[in-house]
Amino acid sequence: MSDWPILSIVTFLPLVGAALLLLINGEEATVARNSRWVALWTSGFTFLVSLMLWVNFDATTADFQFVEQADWMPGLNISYHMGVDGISVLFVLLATFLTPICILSAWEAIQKRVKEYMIAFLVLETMMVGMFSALDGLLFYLFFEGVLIPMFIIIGVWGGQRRVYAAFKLFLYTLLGSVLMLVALLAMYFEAGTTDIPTLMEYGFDYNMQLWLWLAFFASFAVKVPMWPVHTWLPDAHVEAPTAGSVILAGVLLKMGGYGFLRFSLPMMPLASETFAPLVFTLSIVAIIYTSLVALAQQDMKKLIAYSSVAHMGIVTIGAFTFNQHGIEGSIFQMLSHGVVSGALFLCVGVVYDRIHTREIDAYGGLVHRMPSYALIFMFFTMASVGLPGTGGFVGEILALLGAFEANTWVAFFAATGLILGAAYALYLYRRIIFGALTKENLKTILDLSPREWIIFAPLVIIVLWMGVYPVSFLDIMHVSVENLVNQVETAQAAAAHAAQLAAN
Amino acid sequence: MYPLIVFLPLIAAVLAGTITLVGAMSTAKQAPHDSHGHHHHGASSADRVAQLVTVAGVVIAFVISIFAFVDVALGGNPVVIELFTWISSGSFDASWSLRIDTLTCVMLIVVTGVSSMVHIYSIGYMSHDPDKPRFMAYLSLFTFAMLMLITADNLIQLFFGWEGVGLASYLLIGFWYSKPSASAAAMKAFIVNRVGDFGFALGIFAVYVLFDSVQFDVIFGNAEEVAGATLMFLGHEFSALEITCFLLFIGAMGKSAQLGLHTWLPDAMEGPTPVSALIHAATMVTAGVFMVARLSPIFEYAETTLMIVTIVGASTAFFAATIACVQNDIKRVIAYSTCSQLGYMFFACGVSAYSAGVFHLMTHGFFKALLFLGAGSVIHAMSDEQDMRKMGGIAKMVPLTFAVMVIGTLAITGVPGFAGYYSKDLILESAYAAHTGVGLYAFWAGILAALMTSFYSWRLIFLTFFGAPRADERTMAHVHESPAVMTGPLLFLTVGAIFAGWFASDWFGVGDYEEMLSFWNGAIFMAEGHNALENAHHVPGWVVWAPFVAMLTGLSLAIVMYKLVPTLPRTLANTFNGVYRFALNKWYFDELYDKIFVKPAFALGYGFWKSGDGAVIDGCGPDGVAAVCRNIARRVSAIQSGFVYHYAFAMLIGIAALVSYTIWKMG
Amino acid sequence: MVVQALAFYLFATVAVLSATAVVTVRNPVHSVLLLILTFFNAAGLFVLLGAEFLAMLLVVVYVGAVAVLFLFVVMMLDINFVEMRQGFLNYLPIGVLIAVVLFVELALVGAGWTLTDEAVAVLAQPTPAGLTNVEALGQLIYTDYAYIFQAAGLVLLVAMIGAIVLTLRHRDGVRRQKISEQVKRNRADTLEVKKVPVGRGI
Amino acid sequence: MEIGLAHYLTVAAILFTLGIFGIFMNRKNVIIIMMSIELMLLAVNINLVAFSSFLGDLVGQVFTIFVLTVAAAEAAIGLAILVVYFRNRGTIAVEDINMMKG
Amino acid sequence: MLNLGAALPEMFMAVSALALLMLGVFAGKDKSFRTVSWLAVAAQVVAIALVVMGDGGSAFYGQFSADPFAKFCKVLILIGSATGIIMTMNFAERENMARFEFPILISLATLGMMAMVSATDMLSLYLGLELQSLALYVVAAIRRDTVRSTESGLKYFILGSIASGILLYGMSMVYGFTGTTNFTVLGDTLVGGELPLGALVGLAFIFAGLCFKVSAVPFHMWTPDVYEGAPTPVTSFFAVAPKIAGLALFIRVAVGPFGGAVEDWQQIIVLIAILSMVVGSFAALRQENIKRLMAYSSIGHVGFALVGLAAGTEAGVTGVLVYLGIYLVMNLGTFAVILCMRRNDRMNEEITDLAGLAKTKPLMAAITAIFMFSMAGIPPLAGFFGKFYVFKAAVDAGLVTLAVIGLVTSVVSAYYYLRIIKVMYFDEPVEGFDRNGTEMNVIMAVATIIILAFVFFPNPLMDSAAVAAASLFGM
Repeated sequence: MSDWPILSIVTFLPLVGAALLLLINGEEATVARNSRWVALWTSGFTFLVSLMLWVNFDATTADFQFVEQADWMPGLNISYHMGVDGISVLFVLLATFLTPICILSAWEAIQKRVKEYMIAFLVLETMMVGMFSALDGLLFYLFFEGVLIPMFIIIGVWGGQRRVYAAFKLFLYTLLGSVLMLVALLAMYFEAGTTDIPTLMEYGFDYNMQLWLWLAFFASFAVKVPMWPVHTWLPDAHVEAPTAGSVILAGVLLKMGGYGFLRFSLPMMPLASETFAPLVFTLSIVAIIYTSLVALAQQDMKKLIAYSSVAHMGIVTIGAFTFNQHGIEGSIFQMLSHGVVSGALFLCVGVVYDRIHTREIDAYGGLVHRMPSYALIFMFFTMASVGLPGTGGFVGEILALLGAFEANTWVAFFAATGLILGAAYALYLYRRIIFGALTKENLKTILDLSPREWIIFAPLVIIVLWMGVYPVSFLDIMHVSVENLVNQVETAQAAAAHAAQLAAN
Repeated sequence: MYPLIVFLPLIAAVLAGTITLVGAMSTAKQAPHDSHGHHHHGASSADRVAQLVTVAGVVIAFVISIFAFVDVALGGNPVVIELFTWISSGSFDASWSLRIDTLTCVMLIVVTGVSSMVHIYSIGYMSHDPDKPRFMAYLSLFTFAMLMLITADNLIQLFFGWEGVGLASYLLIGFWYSKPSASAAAMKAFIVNRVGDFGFALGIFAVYVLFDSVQFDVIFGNAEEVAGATLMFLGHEFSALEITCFLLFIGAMGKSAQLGLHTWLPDAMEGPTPVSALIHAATMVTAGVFMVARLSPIFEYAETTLMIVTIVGASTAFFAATIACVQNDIKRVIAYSTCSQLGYMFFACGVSAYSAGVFHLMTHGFFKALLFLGAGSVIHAMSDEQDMRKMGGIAKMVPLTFAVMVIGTLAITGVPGFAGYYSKDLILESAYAAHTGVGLYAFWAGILAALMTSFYSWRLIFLTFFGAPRADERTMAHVHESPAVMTGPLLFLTVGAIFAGWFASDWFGVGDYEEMLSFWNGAIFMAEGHNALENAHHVPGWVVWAPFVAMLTGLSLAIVMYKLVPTLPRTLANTFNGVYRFALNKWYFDELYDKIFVKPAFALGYGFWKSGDGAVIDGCGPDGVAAVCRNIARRVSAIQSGFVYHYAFAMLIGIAALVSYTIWKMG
Repeated sequence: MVVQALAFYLFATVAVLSATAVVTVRNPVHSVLLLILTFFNAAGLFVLLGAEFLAMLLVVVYVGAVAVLFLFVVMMLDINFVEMRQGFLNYLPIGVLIAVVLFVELALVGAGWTLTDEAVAVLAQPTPAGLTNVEALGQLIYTDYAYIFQAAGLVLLVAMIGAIVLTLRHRDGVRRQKISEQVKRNRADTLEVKKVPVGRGI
Repeated sequence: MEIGLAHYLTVAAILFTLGIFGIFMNRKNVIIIMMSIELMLLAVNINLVAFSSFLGDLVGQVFTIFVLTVAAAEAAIGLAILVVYFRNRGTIAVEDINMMKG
Repeated sequence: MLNLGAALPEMFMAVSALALLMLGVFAGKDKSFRTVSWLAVAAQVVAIALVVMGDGGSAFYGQFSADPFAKFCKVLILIGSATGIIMTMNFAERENMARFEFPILISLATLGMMAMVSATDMLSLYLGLELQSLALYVVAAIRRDTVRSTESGLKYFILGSIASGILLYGMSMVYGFTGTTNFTVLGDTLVGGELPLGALVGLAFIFAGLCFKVSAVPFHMWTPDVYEGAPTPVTSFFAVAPKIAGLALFIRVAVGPFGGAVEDWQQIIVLIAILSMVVGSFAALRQENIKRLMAYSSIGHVGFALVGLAAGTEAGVTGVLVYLGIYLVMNLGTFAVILCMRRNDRMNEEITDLAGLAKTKPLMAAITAIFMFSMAGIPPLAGFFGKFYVFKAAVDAGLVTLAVIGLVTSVVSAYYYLRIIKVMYFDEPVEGFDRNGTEMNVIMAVATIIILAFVFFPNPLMDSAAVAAASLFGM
């Protein structure tokens, strides 16, 4: 099995599904129904195939695995190079895991242009998976940017009132960041003669160049994460996106930035990372406090969760730049769990939005009376978002903060305020929606979760619990790779320090 | 077998939760008009199953706990059961494991015992509530979390239980979710606890940085070596253990509602009364005390922090007592009483008399549960009335409740022979015997608090049970004794309230010091020179008598004010209006926090959102750039005038520029 | 030499002055006539430079064909005099300034010309001695520059096609001779005899 | 005084500048613009012939022949376009050739 | 040497154009339009074959060269013009411009372009350029009964003539100061030493003239007006073939005879590239007419292509050539879409006319969206690779600032491409368009496939572009 190109299969299988969807024709209702099923089967099967990655993954080595390399542009020394290590394999799984759930969540919510919707999602899946498994800079960029196309369409076509504004903002904002990354990639290519990621990791750029490269990459990743103050596209995009779009956005797309830091900034520009770590810390802390407070003041459910994502991703970026194993593992874990949890929260919003068609918090209240199981699920994910031990949210947060404490107590101190503020806005939201008396007329006939919705939430609940109670099964996969990364960064930093010392003498 | 103690309540909670959900879903499916306003009276079979399962779970856990106590504490066989790895990252390693030593056993008895009684009591108390299974599930969940906390073998699992009780208390306080005040109180409890957890988490990190482990064994084993180390925190160099313990203690303050982070506790009354009993007596608030005792091996090396603990504890004891004296809500009085009693426990720990602190924790567990459940019984009898100004004269109508309440009062005020007497006196003597400034402060604060304890406790009895009835006739007509399912637990707790002190006194250091040490078997550590507990046996006589005198004084005051001269309280309140209002309004803590934290947070949030994100970031960022782009676009389009001569002119400029550039470049 | 210089200054001055007038006089007919004057003087300059054939060509082709074409169109379109509009003078100064700068630069560059050895070395077609200007050019155009010559032919073809495509039109209102139709015409097609009943009219 | 190349080049430069100047300073009608273009081409021709003469190379003159040829073709096309434009619009005032802009 | 074989495709084109002219004249005017058109297309296809199979080499005494660079560009040009003629047929018949001269003029213009890209002497360059320009002036005004078409022809003519004059003036300067008009000789001269100032000033003039032909700022101003006014298929032709020819010529002049003076002209190109990208991006933001929008878009694209030229390296030229290939495909596809914007048998040119296309014609909307994303340079579509190659070359040449500015303007330009997608996908539909012609569907489909598949098979285009570029630098 291992000589199969599993990664390519996982990457391009959804495209095959999309191509199949293109062939569907006929009456509108039939097309819609068939499209849903084809998309679900495709993404489900993709997920199953991607499990092979998990099963066959060798956690004892930091090398890239399932590597595929083929000529692509031999004249430019750029190849089709795919592979995963302990850092990326879980993100691939996250993407393949969330896609079927998204498709399922759109089962009834999306009634117009179903076929196109499903195609967009499958294309999106290809882009996401490809991005996490690309081992060539250009290939990475391709997927990284390619994501924008389906996302733009998804928000723009199936989004809410201000969808046009949101879609443009998302697209142009992230594109602007990315083009700078492209320049940096080109500069690296010029310097190193290749865009091969493993080679670039070994290359060792000189310090001045690292600074510029780092800033250029930062422009892209910071927007994608998003870090304060380039986060404002996120609330708009989330609010206007259809539920599944929000899920993917929060669940996977935001992780692309964090992943980028770990894949590019840290190993390729360790010295610059060290230099700029205070900047990252500062921005992250501001993000945590600032956006948490903003979240507190929100009137719109999705906006609130969107702002909370910014705060949570602040923890991620802090963890990544601690340069120690706890911090980085915490960062990765936080990304994974946030992917599932915030995705689930958006699904929760979607559940009531499908019924009442508003995201105004004030339009709700007392839902627990009519929707007990919804209240339970929502509570569960709220608590996971708050970082309650026993849920996935806790493990990443605690590790990242621990790493931060080791790196700098100030950072840990301020970042830990997120514990308090996070609880404040999350519970405040929950209270306003779920608790209280059921007084609003239109809520009195609202229905609880349907079996389909149960099917959507069940795996999410299980995975969040699993991540919370037995996170080792995820942590073990990343240990060696993260250790390798930490060593790499430390070696480079130590060498630079040594050289500086010699120069001083 | 020991894992059963912890996990039976969890299983019970899950089962009851499932029943809840199934029931709720079927209710919700009914026509909307039915779903509210419609109350089940009596219990359905599903309710019965849920009650049975949860009660059985906790009671069995209690029984096993007794075995554990006998085996581990009395038999001297502490065990650590490792279940499986939880989090591991580099050298950071935390596993799910159960550490059962004497301290744990004492707590097990208290927690499972009180919890069992609360469970049983709830069957009766909640009989009119439609959500019985949910309530039982929450109770069991609460118990489970607390059990995880006390059996933790590392700080992370401790944190799990720590937050777990936070969650459960949140659920329980907000049990009546239709009431906005209940939801608000629940939120407040969780968030204020989070403030403590913030410190706690930082403390855990500091521990890990110091010891490279979060396992208790490793920490305790290396505490002495680390004692001299320093740690940079927030730009200052601190003695490592001091700052670590201080941070951890912030966590304890939050959970145990110490001065400053106490505001959630009185509001927690919004939950059903059995919840209050559980929170105040066995779970949740005692966690802080337990944690300090558990971590005594490191606290012992943190002199300054111990002083802080003492001061905070003593101040809380005093402060909460002042408030309790003037409150009118029966549960609020008891709540502040808890707060005050916790202060005792803390300053006991602060003077290294951990044993005394835990002792008081245990005895307090019994009599406070008794008082709360008794109060619940009163409320139950008074048709859910909680204001003592609307009670009175029901002693004869609810004789059993009256009796147990009096016994609880005797215990809490420290009447010799009753449970509270042993533990409270031991604490006060230890505080005095510490022979330190803060010890003395704690001693005197404790004496004053004891006086007030006596006063407000008796005030409660007098207002509630004696005098002319102040409730309306319909309520009075309904006053009735609670059913057996409620009174049974009361009786059990009464036994505890009477005998627990006497029974256990030797283990906790009232008697022979050596016997105490052998009982604890190393679960509690007292550093060399920290011999307050030992010295407590050799204090002057007046010190021994002082609490008793204080108690009598308080009692007398209560008698004077509420039996002999009923107008006196009003007169006093009018005379010292400022003081009265200050105490009645709980020292204005809530208002203060509202002003400096809550309101600014919302205002800041709104400001950041509209001005920060909206005006500044978007204004200068995407929207601003877009506007600039549009502006540029307009100008560029304007140049494109359509006139040939303009185009030619542009070309002329272009060619002139190119030529000029070339000539300039060539020199 | 002096004659040559005088001739140069005469031709040059008249050419420049008339060129200035071309772009400034208000009547387009005058413009065309002044343009013709400019060409004549330029032809004179060519003669001075020893390019007799080109001088002739300039007069024949430009004056004889192009300028007359201009004149023809000007007359045909019957263009009104257009008044200069407001705002014209607004950027006259900057325009003049840029033009002057450009001119000065070009003049300076031109003044810097020297006959370099490198340039002489690479000359493709040094002027052959002993041949008239016409002969020399003729020998070149049909040999080395045959490709260009052919291309020029195509350019003229395009101009022809273009001019016809754009301007030739068959107007409906205009009657043309269609000889074959006129010849084929017979009585039966054009004449119908009707009996007109008495007293009714048609 | 010797009449050198620079003299011819200067005349050419004046004519060229006048040509350009005439184009963008002209508001009257398009024909003047076309004549300005002819002036520019004339300048070029003077340049070429002068260079040819002073270099002693015939290529410049050959070039001039073709420039003249093309200029004639250009004039034909230009005037044809002008005529059809006039038929549509009824004017060839420069100010009026302004339907498309922005 | 004469070496007629090298010019076989050109000779074939010339002869076939003449033959078609005869056919058109004798077969009767308007009836023969379609036949002549198809025959012209056939002739161009044959010409492509001749180009590809030709031996190459220099001809006409060094005035002409059929090197791989010229061949590469000729193939692109021929594809562009053949497609242009195909796209015209239906349109012309509906819009009263079905005249058999049209395909002939296009063929002759194409011939001029072929001569341009093969030119290795200023004389041949000039003649090729004029042959092309004159034909284009005419086709711009070919709808002689409309003001817009004739106005665009007039503007194009006036400004084009000025540009020609400028170009010629520059050539005369170069000739006068170096003594030669031949590129090879010029290049050799340059290797020896410094260019005289006069030659460099002449080069500045030549660049100005070439900038006009490729519509680079500030010599671009004719472009929007002409694109808008000219009949749509003519615009589509304008947007591809002359632009490719112009850029090819630009490259040939810049790196051929003046390759040794890169230092002297690099900054000029950088500046022009930046201005073009900025103007192309910003001015298009406000456009409502889709043809006008495409005009600004093409100005921007020229800016991007010039980025590759600014690098002045072989890689840069390769990048430009790849860019041109991709640009050709995207533009043809896009104009095919624009030509399909017919409603009730009338052309529509406003962007808002596309509203709701995703509902009325989902496949066409999807294809258009692909074109637009590709134009915006979003990977993995072909348009991205064009940008990638030129910017890579720029970065390699140390022009990082240029690359950054260029990519930032590409973000701005993404806005208006996205706006078209927005109109198609997010807005409510207006009345649907008429049925597309089959040939339009084929063109769109082929373009889409190429754009989508380029990511998988970039090598054919890249390799041939590399060979083409190498032939320039191998001189």
